[in-house]
Amino acid sequence: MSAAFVLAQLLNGLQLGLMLFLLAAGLTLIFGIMGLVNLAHGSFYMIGAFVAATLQAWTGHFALALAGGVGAAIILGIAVESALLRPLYRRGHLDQVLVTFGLILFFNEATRLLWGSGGLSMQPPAVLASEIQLLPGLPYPSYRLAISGVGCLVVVLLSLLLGRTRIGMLIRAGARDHAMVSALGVNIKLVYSLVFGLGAMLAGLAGVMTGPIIAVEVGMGEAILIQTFVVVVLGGIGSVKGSFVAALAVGLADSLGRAFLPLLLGGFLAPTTVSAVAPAAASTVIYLLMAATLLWRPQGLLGHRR
Amino acid sequence: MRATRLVVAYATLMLLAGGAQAADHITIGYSTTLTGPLAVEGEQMVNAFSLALEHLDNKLGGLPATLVIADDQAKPQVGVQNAHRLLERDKADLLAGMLLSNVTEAILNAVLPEGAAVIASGGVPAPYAGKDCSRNFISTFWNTDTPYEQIGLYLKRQGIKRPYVIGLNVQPGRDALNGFKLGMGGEMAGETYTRVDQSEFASELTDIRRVAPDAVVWFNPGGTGIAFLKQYVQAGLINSVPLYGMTIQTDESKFPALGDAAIGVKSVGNWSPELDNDSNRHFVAAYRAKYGRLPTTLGAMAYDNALLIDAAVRAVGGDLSDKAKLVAAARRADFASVRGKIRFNNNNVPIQNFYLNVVEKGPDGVLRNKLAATVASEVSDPHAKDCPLTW
Amino acid sequence: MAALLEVRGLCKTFGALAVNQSVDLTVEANQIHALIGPNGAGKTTFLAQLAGDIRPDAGTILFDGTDITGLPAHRRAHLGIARSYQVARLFPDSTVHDNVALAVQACSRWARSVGRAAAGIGELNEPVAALLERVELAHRSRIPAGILAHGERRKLELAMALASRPRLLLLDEPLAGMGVEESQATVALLDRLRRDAAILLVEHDVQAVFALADRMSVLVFGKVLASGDPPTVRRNPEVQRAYLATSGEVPPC
Amino acid sequence: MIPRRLVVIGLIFAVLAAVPLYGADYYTGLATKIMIFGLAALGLDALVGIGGMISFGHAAFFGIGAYVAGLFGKSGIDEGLIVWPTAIAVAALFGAVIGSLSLRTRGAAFIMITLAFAQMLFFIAASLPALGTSDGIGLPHRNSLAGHSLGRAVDFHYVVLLLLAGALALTDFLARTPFGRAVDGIRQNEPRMGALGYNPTIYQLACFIFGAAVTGLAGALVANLSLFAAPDNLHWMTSGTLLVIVILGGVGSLFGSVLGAAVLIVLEEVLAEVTDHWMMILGPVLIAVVLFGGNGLAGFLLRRPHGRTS
Repeated sequence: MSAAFVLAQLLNGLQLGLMLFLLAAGLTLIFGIMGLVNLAHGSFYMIGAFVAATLQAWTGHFALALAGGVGAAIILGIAVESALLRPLYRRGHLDQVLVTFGLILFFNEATRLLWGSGGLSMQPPAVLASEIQLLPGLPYPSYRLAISGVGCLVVVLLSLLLGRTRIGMLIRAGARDHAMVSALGVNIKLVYSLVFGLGAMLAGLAGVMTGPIIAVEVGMGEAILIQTFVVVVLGGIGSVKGSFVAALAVGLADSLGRAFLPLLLGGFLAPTTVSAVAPAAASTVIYLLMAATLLWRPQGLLGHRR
Repeated sequence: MRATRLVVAYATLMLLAGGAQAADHITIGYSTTLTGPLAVEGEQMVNAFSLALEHLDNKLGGLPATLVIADDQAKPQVGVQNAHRLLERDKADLLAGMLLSNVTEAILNAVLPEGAAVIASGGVPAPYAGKDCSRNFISTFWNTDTPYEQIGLYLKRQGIKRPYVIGLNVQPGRDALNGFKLGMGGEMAGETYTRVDQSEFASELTDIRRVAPDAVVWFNPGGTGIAFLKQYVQAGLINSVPLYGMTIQTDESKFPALGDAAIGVKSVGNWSPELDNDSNRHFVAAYRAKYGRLPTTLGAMAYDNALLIDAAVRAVGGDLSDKAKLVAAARRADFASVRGKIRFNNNNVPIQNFYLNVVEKGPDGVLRNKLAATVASEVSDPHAKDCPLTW
Repeated sequence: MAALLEVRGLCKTFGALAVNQSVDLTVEANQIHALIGPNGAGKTTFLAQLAGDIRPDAGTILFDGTDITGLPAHRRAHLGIARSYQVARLFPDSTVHDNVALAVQACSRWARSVGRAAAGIGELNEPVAALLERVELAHRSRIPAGILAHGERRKLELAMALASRPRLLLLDEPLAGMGVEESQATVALLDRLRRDAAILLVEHDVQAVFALADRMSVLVFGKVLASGDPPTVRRNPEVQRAYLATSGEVPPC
Repeated sequence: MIPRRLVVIGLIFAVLAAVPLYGADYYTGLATKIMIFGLAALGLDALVGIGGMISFGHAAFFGIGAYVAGLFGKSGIDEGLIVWPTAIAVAALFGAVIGSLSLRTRGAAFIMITLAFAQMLFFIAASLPALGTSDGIGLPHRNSLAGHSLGRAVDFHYVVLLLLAGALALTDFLARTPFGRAVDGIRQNEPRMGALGYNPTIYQLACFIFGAAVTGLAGALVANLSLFAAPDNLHWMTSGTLLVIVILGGVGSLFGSVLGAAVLIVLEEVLAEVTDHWMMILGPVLIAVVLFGGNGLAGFLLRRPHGRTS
């Protein structure tokens, strides 16, 4: 097994982790600040991808598609927040779960009605369509590197926003202690809309960025949503930093699990047993990681006891 | 007590009336998937089946036909519930359609013991192609391992030595790859199964690069298959390691989502829009005129499904009471399949030809599958020998 | 005689805010010890640490000679510490009777019973009736606690705190929101309770405090300013300056 | 006078008992399905409505029960008196493990963790060839009961009816015992219960295990209904469906689960025949019920502020 192989697998894990972070960052803030369980977060991811794919098909420009997809996610996010979710902040989690579950059904079906059930195609921008030679013996798709780059950029911008601006500090304080925001006497409705819009924007961005490498299809949001939940719980609810660490951990665990578990099991099991057991084992890695972390720190890696 | 006597009287009446009696009407209970990611395939099936009915003046074997469609949501339990509703409430004379083999298996488990007839066009569950084959069940399609066995035989002839197999971790996926190994023989360079909701294949593709096989054989007919194919192309592997799968993974219904990533992909199937026979030309032209695009393999199978029922009902003279007789008539039926003349094996699965298709972009800029070669002729599926039925 | 409750060097900070700074406090058995101080002095946080709802950053809590600093709330309850809350939420969906029944069964052998319906267990229901009688809520026993008036909730809190026959009662403003008559009756009740249990009383009603307390401590900005019998504390110039003089006779609640 | 709650419950069971007398097997099967999902949701209502624990992974236990029945069926054991108690026990065992881990958290984290555990089981079931991967495990035929065949839809219907009635009576009784009241108290005010001397986690865990066991039985029955244990039984959409049933029926009302199941299943049947896009109608209906529905059907029928107020 070459170093290039291991390195490539690490890059794969990092890239998956950064995508998960884009979804988890918004989700953890929404959980933390508003106490809102938002199952429909994946819908913004889906809508972003669908709008972007449509725009790309019309105009042929990736940048336009990116702007449109992210914009659509923001608009939809703010609309949903102000129209439907606002009355839910004071209600229990149960109501929130049910309403956002209903939203998933609605958005999925509405998307199918608008775009059909066949899914859409999205291409990477022409300059990023090929692979590049990272190291001798390590070719890597350049678009995947671009995804990682965008992920890193968001990490930096988000940490600046949360760490250096007044509104960012308010958001952080509020995510850590729900009572803090109202105590500080800011316009709470505005903060909520802002945070929700930010979350929807990041989810939409993730949808647009992954669009060219996956199938843009109805239901794409749910598959990734549950991994995102694992990230949020693992990192600690309300902690963006925690989400970042957890996203990378989950991304690496998932990628490396799929890459190395079969090889590892192959060391002492028959090939037929490996092909039977390895897929099941690899798909439980991230959940075992979560269970182990919770035994040790119920509040998550960087979460606060609440 | 009175009720019992009434029933007895009714039964006697029926016995007296008995024997062959032509029905004046036929109801088809059509079960397929119309929600979720597979809806796109289900819609093709319904389109093609309806088109066939149109061509037959809404009659099957001369009987005015009613089509009752049910969506199984790709769930076995919903499929079973639908089957009961179609048979008991809607009084369907037979069930048709069927898409996913695991849903079909659940439905067959539930309705065959009750004596219902199923004349389907979907994937045949391996047990029902083999030891559990039934006199009441027939399909116009295949069981998934058959095309993959043919891919294996084909690649062996092409001199491939170290193939890498990657399949969706579902039963048809395991059947398919086992079928391939059966045809290919020998060792695989690698074997991987992927999660049903997995849309990120970087790990697996990196592994393929490490192993450097001389061909990759894939099974992933759902939405995640589209992701796999796109990532395979983006990783540059498509130029260095040829990729083979079955045609329904890369046909018309997938082109909108695949885009140009599909160009050059090779696949093996039992049908092509380019097959040169009267029935196929008529079907393809009419489908294109009505729906604005080429039909898919599953659409073609559904069209055959309707033609097969038509021929069978005609053969039994409209007597729908004996279901086994109806299915027996179907397997012998002389019908104008879009695949040319086909016949059925003892397990009621077609003996058919297999073709190599390659996706290319036509001069009009539209993607299509080009019929490149005939891979094998008159192929029996590997399960037929396990089926105890003789005819 | 050893002290029933002995607190040494208790510290608790929230972020940059030191809520309790090395608090020492001793409560003798069968005494009423009043804890007074202006709003935000850290009294409720202090009680919460004694009851086990909040974990202190440093310091030890000894109850009857046992170190209970790390014990969870329910274990302390079983040792004989009962608590009433400043903001009484109770169990709003349950009836007044069932609220007290929950408190009665908590430390009884019935706590985890699944053998009989609770309504039919005399051993649980008789003490409930007696407790409700004692706090003068018997007539309200069949209505949901969520619709009680404020003063009535305080009484219910008290009844529930008494249900486990505790040796130490931690009462957080038991008189808040009560009318004059109710207030007097409750003071009389607390006075009688002294025979059964020690009481650590957080209360803003200074008249009541001076009427009841055997000893008192003054907590200001998280520190104990003075401790002793009421006349001594009253004369303490620091206390007068920091608390009594600045905020008037009766601080608002 | 008989309490209105008992009258309503009596009417529900009378209707369910009457279905096979008037309907074809298809309707009987539909009514059986309603009862089985009602039973599964009853287990969840014990958690949500009485224990205040919102599990979004309750399908785990539904699936476990189904797979137990499937594995027994595969190995040729079809005596319900063996299969069903085993399904209950295995579901309870998994409930103990998942519950004790999940109960280290509360609120939103609890919701997500239960969801994640259920997904983990889903992937194990969907990937292991020994469990049939996507095909699941077929049952050759229905379980028998003390040697009597339940092959006829009607017989199975009445057995399910009895089991449902028994489970409902048991849950209702347990809710009224001191233990049940303590669990209810923890739902209302957990810190207060701690101060009174209750260890909340123990009570909640016991409630979690009970709910898992009830739903596990429902799982074994659903496998009998469709002669199939499928990964779908474990899927998070099934968890969502169970929660929807609980809400529709009225949280904490227990018997409301049957009503919720009836409404959802009938609605699904009717809407699916009207349009393929029925989820587009169901979604907003759900949202409307939550936002404006009060406490579900039970709340509507009993017209009281809260289902469990005695």
